Amino acid sequence: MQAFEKLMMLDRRWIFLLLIVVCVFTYVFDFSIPILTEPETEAIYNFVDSLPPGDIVFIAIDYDPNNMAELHPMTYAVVEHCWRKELKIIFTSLSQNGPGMVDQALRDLSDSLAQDRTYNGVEFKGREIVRGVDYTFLGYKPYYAIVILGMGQNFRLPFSNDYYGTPLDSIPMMQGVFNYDQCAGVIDLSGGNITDAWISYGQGRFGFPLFLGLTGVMTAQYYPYLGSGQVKGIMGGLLGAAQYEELADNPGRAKDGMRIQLSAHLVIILFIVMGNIGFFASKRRLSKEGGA
Amino acid sequence: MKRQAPFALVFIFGIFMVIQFFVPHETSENAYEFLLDWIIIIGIFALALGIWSLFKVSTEKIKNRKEASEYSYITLIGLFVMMAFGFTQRTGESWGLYFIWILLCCACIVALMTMRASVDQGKKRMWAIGALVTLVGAIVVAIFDDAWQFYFTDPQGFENTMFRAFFDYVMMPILATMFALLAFFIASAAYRAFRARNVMASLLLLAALLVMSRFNPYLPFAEYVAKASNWLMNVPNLAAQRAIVVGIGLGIVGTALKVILGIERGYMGKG
Amino acid sequence: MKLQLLLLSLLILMFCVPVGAQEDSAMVDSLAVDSLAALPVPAPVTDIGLSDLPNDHGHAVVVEWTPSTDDGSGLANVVGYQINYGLSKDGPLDSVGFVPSASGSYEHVGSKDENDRTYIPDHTDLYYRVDVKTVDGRLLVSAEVAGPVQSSGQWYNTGRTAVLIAVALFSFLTIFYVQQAKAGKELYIRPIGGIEAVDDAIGRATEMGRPILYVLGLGTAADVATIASFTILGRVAKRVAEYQTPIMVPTYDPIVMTVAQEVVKSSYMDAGRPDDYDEDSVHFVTQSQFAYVAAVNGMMLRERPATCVYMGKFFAESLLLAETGSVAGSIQISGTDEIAQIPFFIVACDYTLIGEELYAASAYLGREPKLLGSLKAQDWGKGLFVVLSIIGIILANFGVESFGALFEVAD
Amino acid sequence: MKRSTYLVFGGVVVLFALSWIFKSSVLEDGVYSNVWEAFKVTLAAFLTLAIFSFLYKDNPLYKFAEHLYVGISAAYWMCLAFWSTVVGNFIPRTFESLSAAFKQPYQPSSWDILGIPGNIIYIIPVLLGIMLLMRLSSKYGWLSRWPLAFIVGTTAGLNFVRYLRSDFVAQVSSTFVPLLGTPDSVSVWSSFDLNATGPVVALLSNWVIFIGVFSGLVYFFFSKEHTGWFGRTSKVGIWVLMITFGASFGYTVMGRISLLVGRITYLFGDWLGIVQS
Repeated sequence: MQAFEKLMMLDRRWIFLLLIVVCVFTYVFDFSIPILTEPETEAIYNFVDSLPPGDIVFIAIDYDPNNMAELHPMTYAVVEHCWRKELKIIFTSLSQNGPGMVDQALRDLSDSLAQDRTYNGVEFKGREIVRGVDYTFLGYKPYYAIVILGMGQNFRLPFSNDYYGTPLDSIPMMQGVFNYDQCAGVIDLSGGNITDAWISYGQGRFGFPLFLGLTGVMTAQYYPYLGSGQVKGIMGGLLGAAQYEELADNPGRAKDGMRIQLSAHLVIILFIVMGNIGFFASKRRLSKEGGA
Repeated sequence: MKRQAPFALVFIFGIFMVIQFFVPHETSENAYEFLLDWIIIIGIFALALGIWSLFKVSTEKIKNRKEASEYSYITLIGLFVMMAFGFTQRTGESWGLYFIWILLCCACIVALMTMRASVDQGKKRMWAIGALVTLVGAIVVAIFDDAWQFYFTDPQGFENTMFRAFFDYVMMPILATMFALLAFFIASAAYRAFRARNVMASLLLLAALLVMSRFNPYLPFAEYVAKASNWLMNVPNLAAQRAIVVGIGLGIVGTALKVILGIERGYMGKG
Repeated sequence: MKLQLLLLSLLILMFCVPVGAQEDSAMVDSLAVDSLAALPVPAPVTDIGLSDLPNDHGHAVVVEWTPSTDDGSGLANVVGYQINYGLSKDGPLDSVGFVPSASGSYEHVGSKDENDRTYIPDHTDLYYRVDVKTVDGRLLVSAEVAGPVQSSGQWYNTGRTAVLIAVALFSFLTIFYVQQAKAGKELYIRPIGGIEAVDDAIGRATEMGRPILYVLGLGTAADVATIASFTILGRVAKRVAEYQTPIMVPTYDPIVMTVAQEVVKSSYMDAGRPDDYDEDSVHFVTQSQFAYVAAVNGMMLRERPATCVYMGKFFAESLLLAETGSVAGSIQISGTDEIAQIPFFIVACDYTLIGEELYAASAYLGREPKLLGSLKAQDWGKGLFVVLSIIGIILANFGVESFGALFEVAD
Repeated sequence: MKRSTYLVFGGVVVLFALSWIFKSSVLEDGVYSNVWEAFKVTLAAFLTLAIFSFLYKDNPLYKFAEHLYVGISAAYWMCLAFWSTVVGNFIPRTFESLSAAFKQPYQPSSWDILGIPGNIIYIIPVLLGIMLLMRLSSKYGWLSRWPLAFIVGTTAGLNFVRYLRSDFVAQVSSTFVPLLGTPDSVSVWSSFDLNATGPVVALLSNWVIFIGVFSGLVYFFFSKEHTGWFGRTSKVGIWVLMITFGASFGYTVMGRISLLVGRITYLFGDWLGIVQS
């Protein structure tokens, strides 16, 4: 019986120790955990997966470095998937510090795409990603609502040149591409209000299929748009990113993060359960003693 | 007069701010902006008082040789060095005698503090001389070294790379680590408090467990756990928040009104 | 057949090759521009109406117009409208704003500062013109210049009447119940767990011969939560002075420090022990959130207070403080109006005042009837809230939305 | 200080030196900068470990980091306040000569009182500030209450109306949700879905919100005894509060673990270089 009371009165330093050991262990040693996918994320994956090569996907990278931890893995997973499927991508960044995010992702992803990889049993040859052929980065412009509306008419209205100063008309993949009508859909990865503008000004007026990648705290409040059909799919936080990585069979930072999160959560739950076992056991003993 | 005048001031300015809310005219807006500016300016004087208080408490600790008083030297040195970085600037490529100046100043502070703390008269005199010598040294260096200057002319302020480095490599890591301690404390708090002692504690425990398991793939019905915790965060959470917000709002309003009307005087120690 | 195939593939080649080649792409885009330039001219806007922006400080004008007939229908080539203004009808007009298509109004809000670029003079004639911008980026200058109009500031914001009524009602209720309380009417106040505990906790500290730590949180003197906390500090300090138990009040904000010093000093005087007051018991630490926490945590483990009281505004540090306090073996009483932090205090502290209870506590601790009077007014406020909500819900079920509009407040 | 303290510090200094030397040799590029870079990275890592050591118990290393942090941060905020508020805001509006000395554009006021420029009004807060400093004198200490009264009065007035608006008037209309049925509730049972999107769940959620708000407010009633139906409602209220407190606690855990991962990444990636981040 003494053991149960010990379970209840454990020195908190044991918890600290176990937590740090588990976190460091799961951080340093790579192993995979199953990620349960949800239909909201599957919708985005299936959308990208079902497109024929050569189709254009519009990806808006509307987040700042402070939301990087959650949203950057989504960018990596989605863009890699698109390019492996030989889709073309138009990027914009309507958040002020967003272009830096796009730059970094493009550099890393070009390296990754150069290698041969196998995803979901399908072998993909490495290839070179060419600016202007595989993607166009339009860059940043202030007043996102007006930019979103303007792009609905013609991308050339807000962005006559791309981020690197090339006129859109001289970019090969932009030939005959005027507005959202020529894109298969829009994926907005955002950590703020820009999402609302994409829903009301973008999807609301131009009717393109809209998919969202959001930070964990934002996710809950956008679920109603799924029900109303305005949004076709949502990735929520690190969890959503991990789900996409799972679906695309491309484990990356999000799955790493989730591995640590899961084991840390399990440690905490384990201690809660232990505390309660100790609590009930000692209560029973006390009531027995009281009865006797 | 001494007692009543402040409460009259509270009343006048309180009522003024209430009326101002309903008057959109330029004059009222200007007055509003002025008052908010004033608070900030008074805050500067208060900050001086604050730094004085920190300084005084630290020196008192050293003087009274309280437990861990030696560490107060570190506070004072950190305080001074960072302040020095905030008010000086390198003029050329090299730092010149800048760091020697910093060291001399630190030595001066240490000498002054130790002088205050020492009981023995002879030792006191010795430390006083030490402080004087280092002070003179620091002044000489400050006058004759051209590699850096006190800059009361540069509006940009934080041009000093040392200021930046201290911020990035001392303040930020400590801040981030203090914040990261929360990961441990949230675990120990959960262990300690989440016991099903009664209905309320059980509800707290169950809700927390449910939400914490929302992405656990090993759980049966994992899909429904995720959905249920989403719903929990969306619906009952909204209801509770609204009830609390309305309560807090009324509490703030009630307290503010009592303060304006002079019913509540506890904040001036008159309860 | 073979010849035909060959011809066809030749034809396809002819079309494909230029697209890939660099120099020929220019041809393609000139084609695109030509086709855009060929778009016909959309109709201009009509019926430009100008008025002073109501309920503001002046320096602002509302421009309204009927959108072009080619906006969304007809030629459907309007992308937006550019609004221009000037001080004379014939003089040059400056562009002040752009709105996307399908909108029919624009609020031209300028600065009230003369030196500002966007300054709009009050009580001066202003003229406006609305130009149409087309899909291909052309700006079609409209012939119609509307005006004059004058902007001016108002002395009452009609959009805030709902708040004015609430202010009047609440002030009346508070004064009414305070008067009743003064007249000696008994007011029932339900017990609040955390507050009852304060006295016991002070007694415990005295028995153990250990100090009491009072943390005012990260609020400034501008936060009402901090003001409420000052009141509680006053009561605690008075009790502490009577028991001659040491109190420690590390502060985060220098103004809060000065007020807290005043509060504690007065409490010691009221308790008849002005000589026991130590100015340094209330001291400033630093204005950096986590440095403050680091220092307070260190203080807890070194001084081992018997009781820790956390009242006021708290942020991420709430759990850091409360867990360290529990390591130090202190009884902990907390109260905050920061909703996100209440769960952590609930979990880690012995007693927690939830939201409004913090404000009630300051009245409750004193047991002064006139302070309790305002609690009654607060309860009426909550009752009113419930009644209005039920009316609104019933009306919402019948599809009546206008009731909700009564509670909308202008910015 | 105890002998063990000196030993601890000595050991840490040796370790620090070793780490510094090692790190400088690993880093490339110019000679001067990599020694300095290595110093900064090592310092940050040791301060990180010093703070973590608090988890075991209060110790000399933690005390060192804590006191250093307090001093530096106090000075940091002071410098920030001086340069941004005094130099950036106050001086340009008041003294032409001083703003020239600080190379700030002088901003004269656009209006005047009887020929005196409006900027003169900034004398008042300075006077109030000086009155605040009077608290250091025992004789005129009472004067320091005036500026405090000014601040408390102004902010109380400010908060009174603003909270009445945002936390009361504006909240009323947000509870106006239909409880009997949404207009499109024809296919009520066909799309039962827990995501709070199906009509049934939407309606159920509306009920939960209504009951939650109502019973929560009842819990906060102070002037009525919580007995009978009132007591039962208030009990429901506190239950709803507890459920949501538990849920938000559980929800926050993830973010806090991320912070820890951030520090682990720093220690193992940036400092030790064991794991590539």
